[in-house]
Amino acid sequence: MTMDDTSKATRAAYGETLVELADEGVDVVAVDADLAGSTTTKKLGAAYPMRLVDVGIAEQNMIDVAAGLSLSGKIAFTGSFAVFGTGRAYDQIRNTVCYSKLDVKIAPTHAGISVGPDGGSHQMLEDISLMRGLPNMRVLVPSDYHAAKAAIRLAVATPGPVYVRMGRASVPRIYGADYRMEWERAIVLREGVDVTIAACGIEVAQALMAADALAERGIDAEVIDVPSIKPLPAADILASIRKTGCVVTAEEHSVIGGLGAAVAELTAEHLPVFLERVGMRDSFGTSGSLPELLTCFELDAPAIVRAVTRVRARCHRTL
Amino acid sequence: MTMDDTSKATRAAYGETLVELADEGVDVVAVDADLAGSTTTKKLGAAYPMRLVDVGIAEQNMIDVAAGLSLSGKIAFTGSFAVFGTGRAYDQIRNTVCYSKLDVKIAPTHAGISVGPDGGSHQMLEDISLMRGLPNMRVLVPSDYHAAKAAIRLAVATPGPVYVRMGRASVPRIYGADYRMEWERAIVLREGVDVTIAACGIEVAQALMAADALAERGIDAEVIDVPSIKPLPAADILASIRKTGCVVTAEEHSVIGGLGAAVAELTAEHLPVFLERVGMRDSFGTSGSLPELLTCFELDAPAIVRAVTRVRARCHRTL
Amino acid sequence: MQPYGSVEGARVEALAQMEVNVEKDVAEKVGTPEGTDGSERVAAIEMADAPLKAMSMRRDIIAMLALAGSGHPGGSLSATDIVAELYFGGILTHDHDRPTDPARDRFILSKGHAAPVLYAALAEDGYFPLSELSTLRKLHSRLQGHPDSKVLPGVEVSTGSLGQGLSIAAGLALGLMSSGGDREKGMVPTVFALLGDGEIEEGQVWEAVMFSAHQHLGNLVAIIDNNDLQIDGRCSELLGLTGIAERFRAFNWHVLEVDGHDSVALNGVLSQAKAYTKGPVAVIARTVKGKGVSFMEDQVEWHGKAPSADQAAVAFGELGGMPGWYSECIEGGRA
Amino acid sequence: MQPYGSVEGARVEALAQMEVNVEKDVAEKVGTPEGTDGSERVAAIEMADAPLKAMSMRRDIIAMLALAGSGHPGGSLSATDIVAELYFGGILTHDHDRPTDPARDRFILSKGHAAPVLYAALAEDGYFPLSELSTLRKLHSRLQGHPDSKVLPGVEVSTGSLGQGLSIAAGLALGLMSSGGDREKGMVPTVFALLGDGEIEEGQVWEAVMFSAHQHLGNLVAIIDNNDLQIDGRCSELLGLTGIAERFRAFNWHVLEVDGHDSVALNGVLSQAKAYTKGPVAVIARTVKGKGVSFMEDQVEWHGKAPSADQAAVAFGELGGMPGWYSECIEGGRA
Ligand SMILES: Cc1ncc(C[n+]2csc(CCOP(=O)(O)OP(=O)(O)O)c2C)c(N)n1
Ligand SMILES: Cc1ncc(C[n+]2csc(CCOP(=O)(O)OP(=O)(O)O)c2C)c(N)n1
Ligand SMILES: [Mg+2]
Ligand SMILES: [Mg+2]
Repeated sequence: MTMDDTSKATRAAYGETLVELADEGVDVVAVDADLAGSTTTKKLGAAYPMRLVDVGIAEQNMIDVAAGLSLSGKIAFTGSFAVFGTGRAYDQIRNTVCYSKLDVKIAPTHAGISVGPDGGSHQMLEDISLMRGLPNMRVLVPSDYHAAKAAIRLAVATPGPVYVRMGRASVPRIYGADYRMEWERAIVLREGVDVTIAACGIEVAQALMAADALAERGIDAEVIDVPSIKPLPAADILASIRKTGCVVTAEEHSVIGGLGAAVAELTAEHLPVFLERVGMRDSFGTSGSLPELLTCFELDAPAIVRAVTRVRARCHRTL
Repeated sequence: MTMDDTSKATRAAYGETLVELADEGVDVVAVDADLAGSTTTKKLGAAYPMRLVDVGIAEQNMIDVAAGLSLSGKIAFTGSFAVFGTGRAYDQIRNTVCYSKLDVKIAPTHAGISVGPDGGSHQMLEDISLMRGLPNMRVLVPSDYHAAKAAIRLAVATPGPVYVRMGRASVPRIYGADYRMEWERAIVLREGVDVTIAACGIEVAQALMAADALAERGIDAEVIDVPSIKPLPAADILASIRKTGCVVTAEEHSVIGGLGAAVAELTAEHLPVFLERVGMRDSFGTSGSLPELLTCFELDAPAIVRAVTRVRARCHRTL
Repeated sequence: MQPYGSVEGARVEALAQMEVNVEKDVAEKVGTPEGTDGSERVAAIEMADAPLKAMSMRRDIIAMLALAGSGHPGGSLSATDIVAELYFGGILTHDHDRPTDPARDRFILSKGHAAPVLYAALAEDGYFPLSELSTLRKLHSRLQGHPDSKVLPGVEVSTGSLGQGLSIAAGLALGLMSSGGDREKGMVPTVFALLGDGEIEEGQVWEAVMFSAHQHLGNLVAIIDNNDLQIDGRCSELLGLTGIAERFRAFNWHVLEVDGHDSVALNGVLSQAKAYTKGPVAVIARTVKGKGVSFMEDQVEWHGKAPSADQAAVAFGELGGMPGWYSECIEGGRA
Repeated sequence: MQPYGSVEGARVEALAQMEVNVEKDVAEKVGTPEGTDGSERVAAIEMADAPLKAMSMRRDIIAMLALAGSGHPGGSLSATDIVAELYFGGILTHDHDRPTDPARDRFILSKGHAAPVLYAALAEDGYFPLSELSTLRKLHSRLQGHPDSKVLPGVEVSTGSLGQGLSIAAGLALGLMSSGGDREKGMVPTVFALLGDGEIEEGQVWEAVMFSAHQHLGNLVAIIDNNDLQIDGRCSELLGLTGIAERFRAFNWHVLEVDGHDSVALNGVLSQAKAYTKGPVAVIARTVKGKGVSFMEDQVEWHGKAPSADQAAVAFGELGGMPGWYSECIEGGRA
């Protein structure tokens, strides 16, 4: 993991990868809602004017125009900010895209608190939950720029609805350019035996930092990146937990309905263990810088360390 | 529990209770979207024409008009079918009602598969998840007619956003007219020591039937009704599970993000035990009669019995 | 059960009468649509098919709903003549043997609750056996309460949540246009979307309206089933929904108005709409909800209620008899 | 840091010049609004306040954004004269000491990204100290990136998600109307909603438009900040959004058009709109995005970008100086 010149936002991968795909002859189009510059789909429009459709400030129309384009044989990506690109068009995603099982990829950007100063109205913290709850929908949360590129390619390779969650802020580099994402697979970024930290998105970097801090205290944490939130890599997650005996999840999302909830649903069914969920504790975000907000809402590495301490204390009390 | 002349749909309580409240001098209004007859808010309009606002087929406007009415000091209920009354207006509920913390009660009807022949597009199975994930939102799922009346009264007594989930189909009577609902409280409908069955909505009746069937096999199930999905009655649920050692949840909703998920989140944090979730297994509904669908999607009493058998087998294997 | 035997006679009679009327209509009105070459007579005969098929479809609709015990007769019957004209009046280029032929015109039933009218058209055309109509709204049926494109050939996209069809149609029209083909030469398929008048209260419809006009979607036709009824009352009273044509014009659409039950007029207007390539066309079709069944006509309570067997029998009397598949089904049920 | 000293002189000069202009304007145009009794002179003086306050607000906006390092100058500056007229031109009945007075008129900033213009008006009026403007978009500030009614008095409802404000305003107007009071006698508060022109691409706006006309909401005024820019380009080019007045008229609204930067004209039109009781009024205000700062005017890239300190200095030069609270803040920062 390196936070250097190679740090890029996941959204930076969006337009770029679409252009590459179009170059390769894949019939991709993007539909955006007056945010083609922010989401970077404008890059596709610059290279292929006919492949970008800007519907104006009309997210409901955005989703269903994409649905229509997919019916004409294209692979249609949608844009906007995550808060509007999912929540403002939920019924369209549900009743048209998912119910008809269309080749539409819901891929908004600016998810989570990392939109910073825009504040609570713009900080989408329920989108994983919204999308994960939809039948026929698959969900990917890439943790860095290269993972985002891989996620977009995986979405294209997979017929049917896919949600790809991208963010606005630069995030440290975790993967190389050769990274390929797979459905139902978690990536073990650091092996350990004392606790499993399962993270997604920008929290993967925090989890790695937390593991370093924990190592100093003699706690050997296993860090796994879970980009495939749905379908969840049940086998990989359970294998890690079988080894460590307890788990902390970390996500830039509400603790309700996201990765933490998915892992809780999984362990409760197959391997009940103590779980601590690091995430937004059922509150709206607020204006501030990303580092400030990570601390304020207890989403930073120290917060993950504290969660690990708590979960291990519980675990030992029980044993 | 009696399925007789006293069986009524939960939605039957809606308009009726609003009229009672208006009679009592409470400043309630209802905003509906061309479904005032189906939701029964029409009754309020019949008694008090000024208290019912029908905005036509425009669910987004419905929510925000209610928001505006609440700003003028009224307690505003919204209607429509659950699929449209939540999903078509998610962003309005999020960014206006919840973010401003307004006195708006989201109370659509026709939730779940019990709308029957209308089919998958109309069978809302993600609404609990959608509403539970919203900060400042409280969620109530009444299990019979009297519970629905109590839920509406509890919503009125509680400032701020509340979701009340109601259904179209007649359901057996569980409570008397004197029933009062409380936040964060579960109701033990049947005591037992072998397994906890936590249910909500129409599944409470199925759970009671399942408990009868289990009793015949010598399994003593505790059945608790959990109308207060958020805030969740953590103490009550944990107390029951401490006694029984394992839990089955049952809901007319997706297994993702609903009551089952809430209980999984809870137990994973405080008391890891085996949990089986009875609910829609991540699929859309389909046309059919309610009894057919309950069987088809494994939501009926026999399905709960099977889940109990599974969870107890797991539990014992571990011990 | 009612004795249905006598109805059969009435049906034959009514059909005969109708054929006479249709011949008259055609004789009177042929030539109204532009371009009168040698193929005129062929077109006229094709046109004449539509009213006959519409009559069959109305019978199918009543039969389906009576068997299902729930569903939406009012909006299915108001749209019957329109849908019949599209499928049997030579408007839609389509072939039930190749339901996914890329060159086909597309029909999107945005007002998905009128599923029975779509199912009737598809079955009458041969997309699936008429007898399957008896499965409407039943468990495991392909005829879902609202159209499900995953299971039924001929359904372009699932609908049921109002206000979405025009956006889908616009995206599809754009996709077909950009996939090449010369619109001027009629090489690009046309996308027709049928909307309810209550449905256009959904804001999303106006998003699609703005978008389609701006994109000059010359291969898009929106048909508004203007029966002036929704669920809670008259559209004109509930939300002041009048002057629909002016609203579309203010949003830069080409607008045509037509009697939605006049086959010849409909055929002319729909042909014109299809031929218009400069931008999207709105066809405002004045209709009567429940059209064809006296006790349902213009009655708000028949929006979403199935007729009983007795009521169906009365309706069949007015519609020239019951469908063959229905009587077989009833008899099968008796046996 | 730039030396700001010299700017102060320019500011005093500009203010003096402006006062002369305003006096002239008032002298020329007084009497335009209906009803010219003894209070005319008072009204004129009140009116004259607005342009001065608008100038201060523009300075506040630039200062706020420069300190915040992010935010939306373009749409804040295009709306400044409108908001100034509402708060300081005697249009809104309101009192910063009683921000929840039931009798107050309501202002809803539907285009919530223009929060800085609202904060500037509230601070200039005394709802909170001017110095608090320096906290815009900072952690724990009451001045959130988009207005949050939970924390800041004077904000009627939280906004930021476009397209919702008119619906909220309509519900509020209806609630105020039905809560009694005689609209004809001016006893019912008026609800003003300010929308962006790009914002009216949201379908929900048209749902609210249909609803408000039908409900005859005579105490509702929608103001459209018609700067012909959104984020991805010109509204007229991106979605063909022209003829906004005709669109509202086709939806049965009373429409007034005005130069959104002409204080006297604005005052007349807003007074007229408030006085109109037969139904909702749309005020289409022709504006220039970024108005008042030469390098921002009509430039799409200044929609959502904060000026650097240097750019702010240039802007202050054009706006007659920097705000006192800003220079204190800068100096505080230096110390
Ligand atoms: C988004 C949405 N809201 C509400 C409904 C419930 N609903 C079904 S039909 C209908 C009335 C439709 O009226 P109209 O569009 O005029 O149809 P028609 O008269 O042709 O039947 C309503 C409100 C729905 N299906 N979808
Ligand atoms: C529902 C929603 N979609 C998208 C956005 C992102 N957004 C913020 S401002 C803006 C452009 C607004 O243009 P306009 O309404 O013309 O505002 P103005 O020109 O006055 O700034 C957009 C798309 C949003 N805030 N809300
Ligand atoms: Mg209608
Ligand atoms: Mg603008």
